[in-house]
Amino acid sequence: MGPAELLGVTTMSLTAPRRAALSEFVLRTPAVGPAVALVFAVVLFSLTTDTFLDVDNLSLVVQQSLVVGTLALGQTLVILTGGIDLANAAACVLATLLMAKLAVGGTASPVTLLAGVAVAVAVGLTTGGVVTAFRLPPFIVTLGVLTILTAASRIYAGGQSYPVTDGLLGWLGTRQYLFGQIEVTFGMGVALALYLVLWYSLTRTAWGRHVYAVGNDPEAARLSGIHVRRTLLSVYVVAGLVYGVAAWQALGRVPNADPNAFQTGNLDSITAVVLGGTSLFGGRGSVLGTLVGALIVAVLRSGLTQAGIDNLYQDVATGVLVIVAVAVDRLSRRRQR
Amino acid sequence: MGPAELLGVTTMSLTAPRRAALSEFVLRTPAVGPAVALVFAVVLFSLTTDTFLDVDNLSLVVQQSLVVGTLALGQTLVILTGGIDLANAAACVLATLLMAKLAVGGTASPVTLLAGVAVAVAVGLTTGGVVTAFRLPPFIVTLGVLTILTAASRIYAGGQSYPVTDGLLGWLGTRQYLFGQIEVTFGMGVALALYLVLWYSLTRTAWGRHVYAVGNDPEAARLSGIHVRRTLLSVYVVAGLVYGVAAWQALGRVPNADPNAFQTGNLDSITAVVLGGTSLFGGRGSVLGTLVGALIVAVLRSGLTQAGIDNLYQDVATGVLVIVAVAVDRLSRRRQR
Amino acid sequence: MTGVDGRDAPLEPVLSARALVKRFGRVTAIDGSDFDLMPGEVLAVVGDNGAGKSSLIKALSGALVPDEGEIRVDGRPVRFHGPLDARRHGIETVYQDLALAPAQDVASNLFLGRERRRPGVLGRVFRLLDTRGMRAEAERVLGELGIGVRSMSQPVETLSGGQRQGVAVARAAAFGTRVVIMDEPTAALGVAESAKVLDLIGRIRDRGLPVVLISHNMPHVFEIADRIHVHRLGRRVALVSPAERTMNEVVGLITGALRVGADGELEEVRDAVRTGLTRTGGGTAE
Amino acid sequence: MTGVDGRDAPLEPVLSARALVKRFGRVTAIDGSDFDLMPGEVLAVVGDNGAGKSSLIKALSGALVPDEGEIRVDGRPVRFHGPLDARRHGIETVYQDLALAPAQDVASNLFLGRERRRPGVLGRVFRLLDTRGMRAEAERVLGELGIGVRSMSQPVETLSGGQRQGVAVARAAAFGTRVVIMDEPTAALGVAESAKVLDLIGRIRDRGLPVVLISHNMPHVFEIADRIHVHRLGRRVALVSPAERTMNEVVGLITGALRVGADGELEEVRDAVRTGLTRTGGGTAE
Amino acid sequence: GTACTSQRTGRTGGAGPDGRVRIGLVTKTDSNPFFVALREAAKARAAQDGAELVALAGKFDGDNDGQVAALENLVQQGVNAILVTPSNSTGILGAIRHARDRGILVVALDTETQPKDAVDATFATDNVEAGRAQGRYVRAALAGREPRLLMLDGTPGGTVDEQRHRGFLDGVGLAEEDPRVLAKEPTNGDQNKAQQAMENLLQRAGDVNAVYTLNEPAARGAHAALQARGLAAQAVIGSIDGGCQGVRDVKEGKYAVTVMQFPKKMAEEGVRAAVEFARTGRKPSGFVNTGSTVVTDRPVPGVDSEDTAWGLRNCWG
Ligand SMILES: Nc1ncnc2c1ncn2[C@@H]1O[C@H](COP(=O)(O)OP(=O)(O)OP(=O)(O)O)[C@@H](O)[C@H]1O
Ligand SMILES: Nc1ncnc2c1ncn2[C@@H]1O[C@H](COP(=O)(O)OP(=O)(O)OP(=O)(O)O)[C@@H](O)[C@H]1O
Ligand SMILES: OC[C@H]1O[C@](O)(CO)[C@@H](O)[C@@H]1O
Ligand SMILES: [Mg+2]
Ligand SMILES: [Mg+2]
Repeated sequence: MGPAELLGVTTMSLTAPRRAALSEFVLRTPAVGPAVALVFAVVLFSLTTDTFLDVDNLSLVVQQSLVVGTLALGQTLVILTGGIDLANAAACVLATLLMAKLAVGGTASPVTLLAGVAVAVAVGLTTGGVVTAFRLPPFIVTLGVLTILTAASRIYAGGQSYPVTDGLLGWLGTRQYLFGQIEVTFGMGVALALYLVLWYSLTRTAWGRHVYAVGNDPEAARLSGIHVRRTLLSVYVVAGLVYGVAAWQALGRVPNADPNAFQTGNLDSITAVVLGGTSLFGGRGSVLGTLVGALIVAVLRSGLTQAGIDNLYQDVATGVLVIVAVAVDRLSRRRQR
Repeated sequence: MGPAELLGVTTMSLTAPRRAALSEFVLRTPAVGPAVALVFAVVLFSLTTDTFLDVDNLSLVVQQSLVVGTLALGQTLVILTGGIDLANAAACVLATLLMAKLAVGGTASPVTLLAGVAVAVAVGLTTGGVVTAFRLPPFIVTLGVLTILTAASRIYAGGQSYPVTDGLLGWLGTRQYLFGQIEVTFGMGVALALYLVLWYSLTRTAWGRHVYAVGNDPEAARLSGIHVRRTLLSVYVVAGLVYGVAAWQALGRVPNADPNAFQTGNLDSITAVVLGGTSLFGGRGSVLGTLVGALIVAVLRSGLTQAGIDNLYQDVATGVLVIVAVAVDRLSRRRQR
Repeated sequence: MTGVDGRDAPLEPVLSARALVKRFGRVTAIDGSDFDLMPGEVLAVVGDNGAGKSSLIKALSGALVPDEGEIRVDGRPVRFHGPLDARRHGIETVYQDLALAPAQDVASNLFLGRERRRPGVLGRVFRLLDTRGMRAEAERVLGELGIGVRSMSQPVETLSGGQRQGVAVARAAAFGTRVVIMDEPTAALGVAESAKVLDLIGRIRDRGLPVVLISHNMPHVFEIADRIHVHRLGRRVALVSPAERTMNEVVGLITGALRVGADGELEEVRDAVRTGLTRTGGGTAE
Repeated sequence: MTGVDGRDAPLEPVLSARALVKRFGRVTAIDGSDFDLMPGEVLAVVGDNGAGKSSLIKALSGALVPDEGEIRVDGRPVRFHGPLDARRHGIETVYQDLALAPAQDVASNLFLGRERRRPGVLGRVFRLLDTRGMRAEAERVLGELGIGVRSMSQPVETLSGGQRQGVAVARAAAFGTRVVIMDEPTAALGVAESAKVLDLIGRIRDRGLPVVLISHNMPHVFEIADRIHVHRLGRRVALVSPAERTMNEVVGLITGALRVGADGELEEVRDAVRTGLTRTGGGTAE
Repeated sequence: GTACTSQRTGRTGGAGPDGRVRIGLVTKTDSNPFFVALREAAKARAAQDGAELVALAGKFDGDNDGQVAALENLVQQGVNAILVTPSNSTGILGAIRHARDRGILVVALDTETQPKDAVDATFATDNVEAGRAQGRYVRAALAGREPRLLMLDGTPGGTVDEQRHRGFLDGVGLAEEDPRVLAKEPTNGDQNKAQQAMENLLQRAGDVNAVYTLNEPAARGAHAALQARGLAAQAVIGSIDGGCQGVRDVKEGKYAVTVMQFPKKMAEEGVRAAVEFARTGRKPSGFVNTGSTVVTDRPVPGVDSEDTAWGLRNCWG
């Protein structure tokens, strides 16, 4: 008899440890379910089309997911706190416009880049400030901010879009070949780095634990002595920073700042987050899930196109497959219960 | 000493009953805050423009809110259960198309109407079925359904829109004059009746209590012996029915079935619900709040136009005012705490 | 496997279970447990924190579906897929987590899932709830428990811990028709209120309904229970009569300092005795 | 207004309050209550369900901002705008609702809001948490309380009621530096575990820290408390010494059957006596 | 009944009480540069004529409901005339009738209503003709090669989109179902969507040599995708709009041709007609073609065109 039991401790017997360990891993790692769905989709399209499993095509899929994937990263933070950000893409678009217009005006490109990121951060600060100061529902605040920013971008752009020729602003689109074969862009590297940094921050630092706690049960977090408002504010600011980087990504991908762009970026990014297994009620989820979630949609689009399916039927198939993807996730978890 | 105290009951002393009663009323009635904001907006525009406070104009504002207001009614039900419905407007659009195409094909109009409502109910049944059978997040399921329905409508419409001439289908748009002055439409009457019926069902029947309980704490509801799945399913079906009526409203307002219509109807209806004080976390809110929420946006649009403000600046003002409206609501509650 | 001690039961148990198992990942919360509830008795279930008591009664009330084992009601095997199935058999439960809808008021919670409608057309056709009737009834039931709640329309999330527990207890007491299960119903209650709940349990028994009472309060258990089911490490390790055993002995069984020997008598577990566990446990149990 | 009984306090109270008031709509949860906690003492706060005990200690720990009245720490007036303000004064609290983050694991909850970082660059620059160190420490603290939790990485929502309470108690005990407040810390605990918590309270007092203990368990109160603050209808109605009063008398004060007279002695409240309340209350208190 | 309402609040021409002419403009969106140019031109012209102009718009291309509400609110505000670019050529009819019943002049810009006489007059590009010109150019530029065509459309069901699409196929000499039409994708006239659609199409149809785009943002997206695959040289991209950026793109060789429209003309004609109506009660009528011009630096036989130098002088936005 161990000391724990001597002290009146009840330890439960361990049974079937191998199966159980796997099930615990699945249950604890929200990204596993979506990852299975992703792999499933990739295998499906590889078998049904010749062109899908092609280094070029896979690279393209990743490039197509970069902007939404980056927006979704910031969105994940906000959703983890129990909020939602409808204005993320609008902040990103405003930042691209600012950068492009400054560049046209001849401002030095590092300054331009900083200004773009700064405006996204400022939006985050304002949003977070209003949300925390008045304890308003983030849905309404970011909806208001979305409306304002969209109009502001249009007024600021004056009905034009601005092609970007500056090297630094377009730098993330630069292509490189790994092993002389695999096409990668600097944007991919930056996105990956951002994901890793935020994964680390969320899982390995006190700040991350506070973010989860605030989303999980705000009152418990407050009573536990967490600076709830400060944590919330920091989340909106960090998310703003991420949206600033998304703006840089956007110019790398399409070197043209357009007030019209990414009108469905908010919904697309929320979709990636939810597909990635993060709960809209806050406190549960992971950025790795979001990464997978962002890729799933692009994989479906690309695969269905390769399969020669017309746009409207692609939509039907995408709708079905998105539901199937989460259902697979859910079923794989339920069996383990 | 009353019998309660004799039994060891602790009753709290009552202080400042008048003020307290008011505060309790405000706290318990989620629609009061938004209603204050609405009245405030109406007064503001009445003072700043000549044309806003005009029976005709007020009637117009109501007519403009009818479709979104009806969509928002169904949305309220879904949100009260802790869900969200991204496909409501898409279901409504599909129903309008079905009705219009059947009418063109010569089907008798009552049948046509029933078919349109039936398709919306069928969508609700499917959505609810998938949500409850696999316990999937409604966000993803309705997103998938949205994608599918939008594509289906376009395929079905074959790139056309269908003008409606049928009397019954357009009947809700029929204008009447009350006291020879006030322009009302049958659509207003139907919307009002729907709101009243659902207000009654939510607050005065067991079903309504179950809806709130399921959204408030699903596990507690389950343990309390509520048929959680059956309740959820019924909510999606009733919501579908309401969207069917919204389709009828839409044809009354614009007798033309158009696959491109109401693309922002989902977000607009969610906005009305949230502006009306219903919580996106479920279990708290009211349909009366939604009614007010739906009117607020139309009032802002109309008032700003009367004031001669251009669209883009209207957007900026609307964004600000929406945030202010909920902030006013929140502040009025906080003081009472 | 389980040592049963005390009088033999000639009657058919109202509710019983054999070899129940429930695993959560690597934790086995119920590890082959048996259970028997006799007609008209108050059965106390006692055990360490984490012993698996709540998991056991959740299985018995349908809140949790066991992986293995059998449950019988009046001797007939049943399968509960949810709490509703158990409720249909007249089994009513107060869960440790209370299972209340926080935003709803006291009366709504009390009648949640079995609301009363107005008589006549209003109720039959218009499904109109008898709100006033339910409030009055709620007031009466809570008054009986000595739980002072200012207004039946106060949301339960604004109630004190004890008031909330009172609501949950009142609910089960009012609606049980065959078995009432209470998981630590007096944990948050004051002295007078606890006494009223014990009175209530007595009255339920007087109505002929058996009651399962989970409690850590030995004086309460010894005051009201007819038999005591001792749970340890996920299973029943003893079934004793309070008339024949002392609190100290029961505490010893709970902590594992004592066990039921092959002869049905209690014997000391050597290692445990050396740590003086019974002394610590016994000291506060009286 | 409040009858104070027992030894006089020559020292300055560590934590005190005068004429606190807190209203929620029409309910007055704190109705002009006083409070005094002396250095190094264990002060029990007792009272009926809904008497306002939790509200009082929430005000003292910053979780609730009172409408009126004054709070002092070491004689200096303070204003707490949130629990953090109280925590900065070294006041650590176990709330009745536990205040845990359900989806997070045991170790995270134990260190929530004051996580430990790795030493050196990893901690200072990379803010890397000392996850393993915190787990080990969590295991140690919970072991000390006799709370068996299988794994420190188990989310608290999957813990048993008692295990969860153990986590909350361990947290407050580990971090209090000036005052530790515990709102019904043993309500969900078993006999042995409760005894360990009482031991723990004793050890905290031995470290020189005063402890506020809210409890409905009279034997526990009489075992550990130096003084007893009796709360009724939102205010302190008596402050007695367990050495000088019986459990019956304290229960009488709680229920209102007794009161502190003008001369500082207890007197019967006539109406209450006639209903025989003290008998019911007293009957179960022992 | 509507007839009696028009009497109640009816107005026939005539400036407002303060003597100012009020005009409402309702565009499809206020994000598309084309409509911004149109709006700005209308504002400028109105200011010049001493009129007041309120500019409203739908929320997205296709937002009929938003346009209907905008028209209603303008009527309520008491404008003399409304200029509208209908998102839905039939859905808007009720709101137009409502306005005209109250004596308000309604003029369609850019896009026709169906039927055309639902409005007092229309000032617009002949979009079938513009599409046909693009198609004829592309066919000629292929210089005898068999077309392998990808079509980047706008919003499904849009009148303008449908007219250009039809005109293009006619000009290029292909039927709707011709196998040489490899694929059609909606882009909503959005550069990002167009690029993504093109990228995915190229993945299965790498041998494309002709691209139809309904407007210039779509053409830019198509070019970026082709460029990234190194296929820009093999495909002839055609477009429509004639924004200054589009003309520069043609000059830089991003796409071969664009067909210029004249939004300023539409706006100015519209405002002029509105002001004249308010002052004199005289109404314009019928369809006024504001014209379209093929702009390219590589002229082909059989298609009249201007070069980009001319284009830059005449472009909008
Ligand atoms: N937010 C609130 N809104 C309304 N009433 C409240 C609120 N919080 C507490 N109350 C009321 O204040 C009174 C005191 O509650 P409190 O929780 O302080 O009691 P308590 O003495 O801790 O009781 P218990 O022993 O049951 O825990 C109760 O009647 C309760 O219903
Ligand atoms: N969903 C779950 N996932 C993982 N472990 C669980 C889950 N539910 C219960 N457990 C574990 O099962 C064991 C038994 O828990 P249970 O709640 O039945 O104990 P209990 O005897 O009621 O304890 P207490 O007296 O503290 O209420 C505990 O170790 C607990 O951590
Ligand atoms: O989306 C179609 C619209 O886009 C334009 O071509 C401008 O870019 C308009 O002429 C047309 O109405
Ligand atoms: Mg338990
Ligand atoms: Mg309390």
